[in-house]
Amino acid sequence: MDGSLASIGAGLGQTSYAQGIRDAFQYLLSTHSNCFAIGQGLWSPWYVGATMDDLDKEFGKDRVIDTPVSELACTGAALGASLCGYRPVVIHPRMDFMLMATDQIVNQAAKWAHMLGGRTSPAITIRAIINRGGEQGAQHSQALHAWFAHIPGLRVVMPATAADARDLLIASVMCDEPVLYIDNRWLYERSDHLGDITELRLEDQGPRVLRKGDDITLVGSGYATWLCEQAADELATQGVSAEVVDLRVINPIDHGLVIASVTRTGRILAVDDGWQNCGLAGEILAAVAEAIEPSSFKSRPSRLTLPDAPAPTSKPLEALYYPTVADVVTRALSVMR
Amino acid sequence: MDGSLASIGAGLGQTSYAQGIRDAFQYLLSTHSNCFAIGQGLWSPWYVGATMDDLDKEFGKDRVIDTPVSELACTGAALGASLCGYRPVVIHPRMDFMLMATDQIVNQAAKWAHMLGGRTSPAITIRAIINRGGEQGAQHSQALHAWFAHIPGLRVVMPATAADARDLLIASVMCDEPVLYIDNRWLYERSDHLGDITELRLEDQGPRVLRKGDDITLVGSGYATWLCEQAADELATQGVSAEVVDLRVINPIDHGLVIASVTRTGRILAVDDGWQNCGLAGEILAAVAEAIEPSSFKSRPSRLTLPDAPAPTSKPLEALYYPTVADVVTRALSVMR
Amino acid sequence: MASGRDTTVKGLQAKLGNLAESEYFTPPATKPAGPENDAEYAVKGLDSLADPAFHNAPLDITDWPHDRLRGFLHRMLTIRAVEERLGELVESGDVVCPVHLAIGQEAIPVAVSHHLTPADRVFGAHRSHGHYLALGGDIYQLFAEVLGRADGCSRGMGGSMHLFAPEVGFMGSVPIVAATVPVAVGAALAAKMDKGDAVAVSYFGDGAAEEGVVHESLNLASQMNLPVLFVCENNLYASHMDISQRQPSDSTARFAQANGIPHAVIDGNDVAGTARVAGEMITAARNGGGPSYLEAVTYRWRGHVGPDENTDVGIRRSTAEIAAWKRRDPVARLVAAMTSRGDMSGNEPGAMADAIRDHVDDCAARALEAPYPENSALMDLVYAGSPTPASGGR
Amino acid sequence: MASGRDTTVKGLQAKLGNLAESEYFTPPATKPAGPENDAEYAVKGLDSLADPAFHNAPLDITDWPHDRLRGFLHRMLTIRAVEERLGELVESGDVVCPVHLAIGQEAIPVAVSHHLTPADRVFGAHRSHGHYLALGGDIYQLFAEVLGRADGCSRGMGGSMHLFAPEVGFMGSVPIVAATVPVAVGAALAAKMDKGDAVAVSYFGDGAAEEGVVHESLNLASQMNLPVLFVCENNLYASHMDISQRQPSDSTARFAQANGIPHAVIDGNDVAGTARVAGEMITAARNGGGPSYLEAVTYRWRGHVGPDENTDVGIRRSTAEIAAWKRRDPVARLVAAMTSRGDMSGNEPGAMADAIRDHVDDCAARALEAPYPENSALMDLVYAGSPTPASGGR
Ligand SMILES: Cc1ncc(C[n+]2csc(CCOP(=O)(O)OP(=O)(O)O)c2C)c(N)n1
Ligand SMILES: Cc1ncc(C[n+]2csc(CCOP(=O)(O)OP(=O)(O)O)c2C)c(N)n1
Ligand SMILES: [Mg+2]
Ligand SMILES: [Mg+2]
Repeated sequence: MDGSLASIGAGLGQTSYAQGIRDAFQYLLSTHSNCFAIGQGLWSPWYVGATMDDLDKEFGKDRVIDTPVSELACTGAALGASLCGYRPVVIHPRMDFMLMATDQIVNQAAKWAHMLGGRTSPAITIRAIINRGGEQGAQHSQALHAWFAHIPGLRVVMPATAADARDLLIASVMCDEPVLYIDNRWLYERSDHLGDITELRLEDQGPRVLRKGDDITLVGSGYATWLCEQAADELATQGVSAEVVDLRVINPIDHGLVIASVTRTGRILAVDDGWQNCGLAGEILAAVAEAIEPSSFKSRPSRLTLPDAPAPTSKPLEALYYPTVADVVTRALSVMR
Repeated sequence: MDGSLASIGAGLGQTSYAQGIRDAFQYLLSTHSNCFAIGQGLWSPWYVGATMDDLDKEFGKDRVIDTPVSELACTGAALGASLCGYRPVVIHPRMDFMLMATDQIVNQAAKWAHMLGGRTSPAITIRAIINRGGEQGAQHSQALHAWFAHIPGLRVVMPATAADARDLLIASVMCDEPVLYIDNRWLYERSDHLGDITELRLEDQGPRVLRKGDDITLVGSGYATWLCEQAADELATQGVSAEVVDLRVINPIDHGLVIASVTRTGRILAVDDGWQNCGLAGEILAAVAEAIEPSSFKSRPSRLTLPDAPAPTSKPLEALYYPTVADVVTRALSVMR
Repeated sequence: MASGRDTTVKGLQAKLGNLAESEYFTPPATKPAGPENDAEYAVKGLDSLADPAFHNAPLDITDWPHDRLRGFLHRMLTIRAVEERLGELVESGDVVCPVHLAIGQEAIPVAVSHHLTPADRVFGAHRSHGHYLALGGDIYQLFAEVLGRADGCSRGMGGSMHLFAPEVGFMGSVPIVAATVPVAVGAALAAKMDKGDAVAVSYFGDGAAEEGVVHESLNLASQMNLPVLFVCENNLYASHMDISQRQPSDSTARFAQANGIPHAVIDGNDVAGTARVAGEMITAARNGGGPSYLEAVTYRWRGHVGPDENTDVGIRRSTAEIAAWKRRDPVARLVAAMTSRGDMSGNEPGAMADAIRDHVDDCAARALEAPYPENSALMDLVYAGSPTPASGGR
Repeated sequence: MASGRDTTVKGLQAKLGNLAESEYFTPPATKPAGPENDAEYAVKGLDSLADPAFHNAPLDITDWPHDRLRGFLHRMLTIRAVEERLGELVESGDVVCPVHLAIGQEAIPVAVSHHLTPADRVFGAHRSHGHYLALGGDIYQLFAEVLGRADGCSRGMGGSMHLFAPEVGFMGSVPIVAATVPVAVGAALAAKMDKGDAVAVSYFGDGAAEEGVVHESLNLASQMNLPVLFVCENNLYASHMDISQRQPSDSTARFAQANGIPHAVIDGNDVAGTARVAGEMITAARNGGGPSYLEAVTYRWRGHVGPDENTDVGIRRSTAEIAAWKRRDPVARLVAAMTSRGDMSGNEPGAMADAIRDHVDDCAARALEAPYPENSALMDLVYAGSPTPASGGR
């Protein structure tokens, strides 16, 4: 398992992904009086990692609100506040728990603007944390980003870097539409030099090339992007020049950059740490297959995903379950033949 | 819109899709004393179309149970009964309402066997009805089969024909695992000559070729299969020989037949009346692209889906929203070039 | 009332008085289960409020000035006329979308809305024409919406079940049962954060009370002391199901009680009485008193959806039951009271109704001629804040 | 009791006695909101049951025979020894999966399980070692499960939060809060359909009561008169949150009251008293009396997850509070009562505890040596009834 990113921990002047999230909250709560945070664990020293430490003390328990164990009502309440001029972030410490709130996310937030003729603005941000590994098992390990990317009207954002963790959270909250912002605890130690905060327009954000390369295009989002980056480094030592595309925003999805890259490399491996059937990796492959002439492919497109099984708890099975950098390298080499 | 199938209504000795469902319930309740039905609308003359008419009178309100407006608890209760030797069918008259029960379907039913070491059998069948059109709008029109096909441990079944409506329902209920059975009201009038009932093993069921053809493979499930069949008839008149594959079971999904067909035809159009991003049509294209050498494709794979928008209500927009037979024909012709 | 209610555990306990004498105090508080001892576990029911043989006399309108009552009557007649016209349009096939009529239930939103301003935030559900119209929502825009026209209050994108009129404080209705209840709680949270005196109102039905989210919402509102009025329009049915087929009591106020929320169970076909109680509750909310729960008992004359009477469902619904409830008509009872007090002459109500119907017919006729939305609305409104290309389709 | 309870609306109303005198009877039942009148909306609280200064005397064991109490003590000591050992294994790093300890709460499942047979259907949640062990669940298999070994009660596929032992009636525990509550209701529905006398038991916490599904489940169980015992282990915390930060009252039995379900609020650290009340409720359920709700007040000595005490959370949790609660120790109070009645000599309890600890240590040691599941389990168990190829992965 690749649970630890200690190897790329914070150097001098670097900011971690977790700290980036906290910086974003700090910025939003300081500069936007209509922003508030609500969710389970916000008054806890350990519930949401280090991403919200002491924000309740800094900004008051009226703006950093911990809640009863009522995911559905709390999400609905955040939606209601967003319709009245606020920019709430509702936090679900595990995506699995957020399934209790499916109705408010999928039937409500995603649809209110469209079905009310665009006259209302559900400017709610829903923060879902992927919190897996550690033998937590099937109900505490899910990465269901593909699910939510399937829902029109819901923007879905998956930061892979510390900079994006901060900047895309701010962009999500400043966006007038409902956004699902998904962070992954396996990335919390990942660090970067971060520039000053500027408010990005989320609607202008899309996929980005993180490593240039000519032989194969590796596509990921969130933690899978990190896997691709590490794999690209390893592949380079083996003489394979891999381009890495980080999707960043998976709904609405803009396939242009990936298509352009594969048009050039002729090879694609989509990596996803979600499930395969009707998942995100399949979406990428389908889009590429639809857009590029068969004759331009140098080999068959490929995808590497979780096995289609619930997360196990037992140590050896857990190790078997999660894709690793080595798995990405091996698969990329097989795409290269 | 293709809401009406009156053109292929019941002829002499034919059984409709809706009647096929009712026949399945009749059979199950008569021959299996541990089977029962529970859900909203079961004591109503109009709630679930004609698929359950008077079953409560025939088998008693103890075995055909109407419920409070509590989707989550009722689904959980069906799961609980299934763990104690029963074979319940829990009915959700609209898939949209079923989202209230997401936790019990996705976190519970789909995972109990795996996470309890295979020692328990959640032999629950969840029946979700796709009930769309008629200007019902965004919260009363969803077809979220791709969502549930994404969940390991949950078998997902989508009958397209009257025979399958009956036989796959029986197979679902007799299966020892959780099954989501999805029927579509737009198919209720579709009719067939049905043979005698034999209990099929659901785990042996998979895709089926409904029309043989050589030029292009059309793939669908549920109502999309019917679109493909009608389109194939029309294409035949234009000299195009289309093969139609009906997926029938979309999780776990067996791509073998589609791959074999496209290997032969060299062309594929996947049709789905669900959304595109991370949807079922993309899954089909991805599987085909992964499995077949680029050089074997005669043209780019293609998919035709709902636009990625919530369902509108207004008449002209609704007409624009749902794919029609003509759309399938047009797209297939463009794949043919 | 300045300090608001004390909703802490200690505060609530203090209100209980002498807990030492309570059965809850001395453990083990052995309470044998069984019919002999059931009385102590019983929950209250509606009793005569659910029985149309009672509460059908003219209203007690003492203290209500003439013009206020005329206003109530005008709004109730408007709702009824609009809904009757909508029923006709369903029958004629002009209206296709599902239409849930609240004929017979007009008094409740009229009474509640009397105390509201456009700064308040009102949420409805599938049966919300009355909620919208009682606030003064535009009649023409309602017809246009139900007909799917671009002039509709939701630009023709929602139909009957998705109404929106922020200019009068109507912040949205949607047909997923109970979905707007937590949304209204959030609007109340926003109001509290605003530090103004706006309130939120959540309309829902007796069936909605079976959805877990209502209970989560009651707890949240109580715990956070939010300015929200829960209005349960208890019409004894959820679609085809009689309340006795769904709940062990026919009164839902017990859920407010369980959450420490002030509540009242009233005759929802008495516009004056309903307005009196709603007014006290809304005033309390404006003054920091937190949530209240108003259970207003009523009855829908038509079936669950469409103009049909649905006499084929439930366990007691019948032509006779409907006829009995028509004798508890909220409109007729107000008219009777006003006429007998001399507020109105014999033919005034009829004339008022005629004028309203003329106006309503005119709105409907114009709406039938209104244009549909542009095709581009389908994709442009998915990300309404900033049109962004979406995928799929042809 | 032969005929069961009458749970119809009419039946419940009949139990209310003279409804004509009730405030619910005569509308408009104007109930002004505001602090002056809050008493009538107040909900009951736990009062002294939540205060560790009370209820820490030796138990009242009159009527309980010696060997029954010895059995209780043995089970409680077993639970405590197993959980303490598990805490050590967490600290040593041998156990990785999340482990929620119920040390201090042992009396409740021991008392409830006393009345159960393997034909009954018990469901737990994330903190369920005690529920499993109190039924006689195998100790070695529990350690093996927590360690992810193939000999585990769930074949090593679930860890601490997913236990299963149908041979003793334990039908499953999972960590999604409140998820097993409706599942237990369904098991009760199955029991009722079986027409036997089995009952279902649903253990859940005070935090779970905030999930809407619990309220849906209470309604369903009440409406269908199902043989289910709801056991709310109220330990005053949900993770880091004190109950007063989450609910307007610290007693959850008000939700049972709202659903017409017989209920009791008791000292959950009194094994004898808890067993008495649980017995009456279970007997009622077996005899067609339907659901009951037992709120057992207790306290967990350790933090939310793992062996730490979590004195850094909530609003009153502290070393002092924990020490005070340890004086309401369910084990020590039983031992004190038995010793003072002469049921046990001074060193007997210690000897019993030593023997138990030896056995527990032995089980743990064996489990540490047990093999992990085969790799094939990962995919073979997805469709356990009939292995079917699944996709994905490498
Ligand atoms: C979540 C959900 N479940 C079921 C339905 C179907 N449904 C529509 S209205 C209704 C009954 C609601 O009853 P009630 O809340 O009493 O409102 P009323 O219709 O009586 O005004 C039901 C079950 C739905 N729309 N949403
Ligand atoms: C649906 C869901 N939401 C949140 C959580 C996180 N969580 C785990 S245990 C817990 C607290 C439960 O409190 P309570 O029900 O009182 O049980 P206790 O831990 O006190 O035994 C929470 C919030 C979860 N597991 N599932
Ligand atoms: Mg109703
Ligand atoms: Mg607790």
